Amino acid sequence: MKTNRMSLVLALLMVAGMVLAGCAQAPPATEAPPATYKIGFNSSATGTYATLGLPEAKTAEMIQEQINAAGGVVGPDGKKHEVEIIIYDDENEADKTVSNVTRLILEDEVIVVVSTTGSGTSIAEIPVCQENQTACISMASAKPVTSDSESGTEHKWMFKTPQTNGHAGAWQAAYLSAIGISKVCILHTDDGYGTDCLANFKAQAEAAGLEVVYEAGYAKTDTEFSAQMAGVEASGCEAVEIGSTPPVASLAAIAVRTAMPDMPITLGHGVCNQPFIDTAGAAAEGTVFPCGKVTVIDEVADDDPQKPVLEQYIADYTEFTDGESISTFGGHAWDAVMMAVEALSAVEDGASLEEQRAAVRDYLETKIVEWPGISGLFTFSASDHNGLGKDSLLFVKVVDGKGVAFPESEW
Amino acid sequence: MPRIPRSKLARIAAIIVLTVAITALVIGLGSRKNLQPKHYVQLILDGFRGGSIYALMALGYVTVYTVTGIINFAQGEFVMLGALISISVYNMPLPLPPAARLVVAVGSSILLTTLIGIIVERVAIYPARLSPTVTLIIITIGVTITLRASALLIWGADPYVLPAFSTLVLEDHIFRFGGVTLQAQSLWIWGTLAVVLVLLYVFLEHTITGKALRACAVNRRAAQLVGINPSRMSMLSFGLAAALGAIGGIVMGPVTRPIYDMGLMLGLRGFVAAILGGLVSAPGAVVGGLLLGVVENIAAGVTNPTYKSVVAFVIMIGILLLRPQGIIGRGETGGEQ
Amino acid sequence: MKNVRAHANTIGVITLSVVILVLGAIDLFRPGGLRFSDLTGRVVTTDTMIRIGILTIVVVGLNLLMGYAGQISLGQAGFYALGAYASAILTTLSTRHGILVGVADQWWWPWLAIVIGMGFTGGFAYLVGRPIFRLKGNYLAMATLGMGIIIYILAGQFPEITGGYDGLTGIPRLHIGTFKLWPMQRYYFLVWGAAIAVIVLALNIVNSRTGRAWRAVHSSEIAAGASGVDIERSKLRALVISAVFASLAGSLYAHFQSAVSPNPFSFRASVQLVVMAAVGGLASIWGAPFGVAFVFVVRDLLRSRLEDVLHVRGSGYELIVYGVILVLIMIFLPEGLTAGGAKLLRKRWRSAAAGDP
Amino acid sequence: MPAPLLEVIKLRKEFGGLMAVYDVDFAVESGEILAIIGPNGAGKTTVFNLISGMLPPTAGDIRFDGRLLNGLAPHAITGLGLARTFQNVQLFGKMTTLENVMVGCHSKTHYGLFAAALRLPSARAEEARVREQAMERLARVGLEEKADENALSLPFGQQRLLEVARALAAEPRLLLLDEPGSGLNRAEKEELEQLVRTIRDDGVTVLLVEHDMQFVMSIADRIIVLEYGQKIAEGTPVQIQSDTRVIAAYLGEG
Repeated sequence: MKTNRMSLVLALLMVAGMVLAGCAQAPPATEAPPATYKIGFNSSATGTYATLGLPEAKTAEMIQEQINAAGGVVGPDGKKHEVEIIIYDDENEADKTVSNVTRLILEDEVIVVVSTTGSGTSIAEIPVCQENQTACISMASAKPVTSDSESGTEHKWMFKTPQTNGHAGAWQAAYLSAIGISKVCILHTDDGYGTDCLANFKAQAEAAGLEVVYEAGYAKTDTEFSAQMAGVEASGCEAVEIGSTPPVASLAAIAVRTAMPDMPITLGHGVCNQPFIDTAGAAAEGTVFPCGKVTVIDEVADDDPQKPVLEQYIADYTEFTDGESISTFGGHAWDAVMMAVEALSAVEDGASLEEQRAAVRDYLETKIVEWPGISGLFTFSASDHNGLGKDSLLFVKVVDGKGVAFPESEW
Repeated sequence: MPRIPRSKLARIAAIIVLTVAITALVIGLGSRKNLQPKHYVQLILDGFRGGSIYALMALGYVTVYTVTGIINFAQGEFVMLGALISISVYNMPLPLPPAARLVVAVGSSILLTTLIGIIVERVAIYPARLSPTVTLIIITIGVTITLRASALLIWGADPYVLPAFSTLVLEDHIFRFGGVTLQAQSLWIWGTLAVVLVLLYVFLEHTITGKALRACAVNRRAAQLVGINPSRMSMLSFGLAAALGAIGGIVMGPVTRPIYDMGLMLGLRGFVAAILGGLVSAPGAVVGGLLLGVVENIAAGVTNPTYKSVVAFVIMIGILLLRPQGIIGRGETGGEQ
Repeated sequence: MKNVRAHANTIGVITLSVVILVLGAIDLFRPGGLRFSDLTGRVVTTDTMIRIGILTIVVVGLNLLMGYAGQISLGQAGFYALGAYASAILTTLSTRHGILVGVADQWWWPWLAIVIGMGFTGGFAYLVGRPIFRLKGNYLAMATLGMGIIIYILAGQFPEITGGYDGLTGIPRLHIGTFKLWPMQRYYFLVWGAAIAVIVLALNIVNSRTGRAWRAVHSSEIAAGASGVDIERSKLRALVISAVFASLAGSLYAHFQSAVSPNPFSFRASVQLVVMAAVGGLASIWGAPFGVAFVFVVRDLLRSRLEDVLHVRGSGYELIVYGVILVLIMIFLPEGLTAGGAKLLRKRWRSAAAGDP
Repeated sequence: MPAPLLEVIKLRKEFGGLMAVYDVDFAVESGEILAIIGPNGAGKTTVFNLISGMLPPTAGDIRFDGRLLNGLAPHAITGLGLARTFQNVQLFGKMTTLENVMVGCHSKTHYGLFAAALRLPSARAEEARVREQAMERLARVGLEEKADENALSLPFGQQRLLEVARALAAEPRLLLLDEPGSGLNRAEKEELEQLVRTIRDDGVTVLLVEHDMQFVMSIADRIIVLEYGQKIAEGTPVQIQSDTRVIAAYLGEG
């Protein structure tokens, strides 16, 4: 009983302590120079999607440095405004995603948000962006991130930069029907991205007249695939489509190659980076997948409008991270942040935060046309907040451990 | 002829009927997916491979539980540490041929992980040995979080790989017979399990410390009375569990891509295997591990592969409720110490 | 003697309510442009306070189950998930499946859904509890762990019902008539109102016949049985109450996040709930809000401070410190931070007092 | 002759081949103090555990006030008015002396969880009554000043008295005392004897197990002697003292 009373006193002390700690900080002095534009950035730099989220965060830091070096961005008032990119990490946890985005919008009062890596977590942030009327550019590819499944229309405030799994599915279906395959199996990860791959690959395959005879999922942390392999073999399919990101995508490819050495394997664009090939080793040989141009730069035609942007990004990123391998996910982040920075030019200095956010949203929806980015030529519109077509991806085949262009002519 | 009491007879009959029913169900489901016999063989073979890793971990759980009465949640992390340390040592620029480097890597990894296991026991487990079960479980969870976070900082979030032992290259030698594939590494895994069992048997049966450890397992207080120091035994049990975990991690290095957070699900599966074996007997742990690997794989093969971990946990709850002493053992129902 | 404790508890409830009201009012009316987060050095925002309130409800349930009745549960996030999914599924029935369209769009339907969720989760806990409570100690912990993980995995399947891995979105905000309990500043009062109500209920139960029966079962089941306590029913009652509280919290979470996916209900979540209960003090209802606050504040503080100090990718270091703190608390302050801390303080005051000439 | 309060018919308990209790019959008349004595290992405590429902009998019937107790859980048996104490004291550690006795009242209180959660007047009234009754039970065993102290901080003798108080709190008609005298000094034993007599005078029948002959002889109305799980004698203290088989059993010549 006595402990009870004592614990009350201690408890109240803790609350008071928390409160006083805050007041001790002096309120920020109002500064005279032109307002700083704030961009919110949130990715899964750690946790299960770290291999995707870390390069994204590093790209954001790189752009921050570049802008600081240039002294800021010229606003509509002709003056240079400093740009602050506030970076958070949500560890691929839906709770943290919502907390981070809420904090960015309400506490840090950013004008635009770039968030987040995973499909499931990006879907969780939709209500926060919509209700607080702030544009959120996601780096995840699942369809529900920008389109409302019931009404089929695009969420007003949601955009995304990666190519969709529909595009990836279209490429795989076109290739498989071209080489005379009729029965297909689909393997996928048991998460937001994997299930979206399954839905889109299946739709595109059936649209191209292929029959999906077997589907099977696995967990991101799985290392044993014999159950899936037994199903694939027994189903008699002639090719396997894999909808996963590394490292599990590589393990799945190895399992297929071990069980059925000459089974053709196609994958989604989620494997479009060196770690996939390194981890899969020999099993990657001969596999084909659509790929963002940034990881197969020397296969990109010189007259391609994206070429200069791609080469600049590769040079900057390699120098900034002293030689880390280029990843298509870093490219998605670059597109999102650079679009946001460009949209800042539409921000009136005196306007209220709400007006500034609306201006950025409208700029994104209307002014981003044939916009050369890393992931492709973006053309946003009221009915398409992804702005990319099938041609934003390049079909690639792994030859001697390297992704080589594999255009339709060579099929 | 000794008359078998009616209840025992009934139980044997029930078990027979149950197994026949299950096999019929499995064949039925399998045929819907037109699985050929060779697929079942493949499922069983791969089940044994996975099961051997579960068995090694189950041995770790049993060693710690019998001597200290603690369920060591961090057992899965010892597997991760074993795998990642061996890979780091192997990739060190030592002036040795690959084979020698692999041996050095394996040796140093087992030593280092055992050391970590002992440090964990000295720093976190022993000081709280008299605490209630809840506190001890939370402490082992705290250890798990710390080990996993340190691994994230040291090795980052990317997967690593250890070359296959027989080819010392990424691609392993694969045996194919009658549509069934068998990786050479699987043979290394089964071989290692056999060697570990023999060494463990020799250690437990024929060395003084081994006997002391077993005495502790049977009755801690009695062991104390005859002068066995429980503190040393507790330390030894954690060291041994860490070594067993490390060995499991090393041999599965080439087959799976070790990564900093592989410990959680593996640890849970190892525990289910230990429960299957009754959590008190070493042979029980090995049989439990192999059985879990096969049953889990076949169930996944005939139903939907994503239900693999559901199957493992359904088996665990089933065993806990119906036969807490496991299929083989005669342990108690895990009451408060 | 007894009414002194009841007296202390009523003061506690009043002071906590006043503190919550004041903090909420500051955030709602923003006197002089002051934002709630400025009060706490930008570490604790309204969003964090609401999450602390929601998890406090779950942890109070855990206190009853683990601290008083002495039954371990490593699957509490499973009940938390059932509540969240019950609310998510029932409130999106009309939009996703066109069922009960007339009814499902009424303002009172989500509230009914919350009650249905609590009923369902309570019933589920009863059915699960009957067989599971034949187990004790480590085995009980493992069985509850298995249950929690099975719920998590199944939540990821059946896209038609649970929305699969992307989960369900479009969960409406709560209304009372036409008064919308949103934005966050308003929802804050609903959540903390529920949290304080749950604390009051828990305190009453603990000081009642049922609470005594739990503590009796916890210290000696044989003696409790001999004293006329139905041990099985007593444990089941603790599990059902903790499940109902967790379900309420799950529903409040669903309407706060407006989207629900399996991700936040994994085994990691169950572990964190147990840690919050243990840090606050397993057998101290007052420990619940502080155990939860401690874990949230420490993780956020560590992440931001570590990033500034070591400007390194935060979460690795932060998790290590978090893990070590957890182990230290369990070794040196087993009854948790508030109760343990209070005991330490009292000892120091007593020794200081004794020390005077 | 009114029907006996407790009837034990052909009671048998087998532990894996060992016959701990073998065909024991006896009855307890209402209002008497019956003692069961016998050397260690004679099955005294096993009989207690069978009657109080701790152990399921292998064979035989136990009837209390005409009702069959076989298969009932301990708490149900206590609810019928048959309370017990333990050979090695089983108190509730983290609770005060008063709270220990209040738990004893559990079977006699009925306010539900709903009433408790909302502290409805009915709950508060019944709670007050329980507190009062418990204090009164404590006073009966002379421990009312120790009401607030932690149960385990009491000296051993008082812990035994506390357990009796807790058993009485269930308002039993039959009180089972399992070796109440063990560990008590001379003065404490006399005090206990007084207490048992007052309990009996309040209309509570007492069945006690004891191996201290001297204590049993002075307190018991009737005595039953067990050896190796079998009843070897029954009668008044005087008869038992002169029974050759009993003497042989105790002095070990048998």
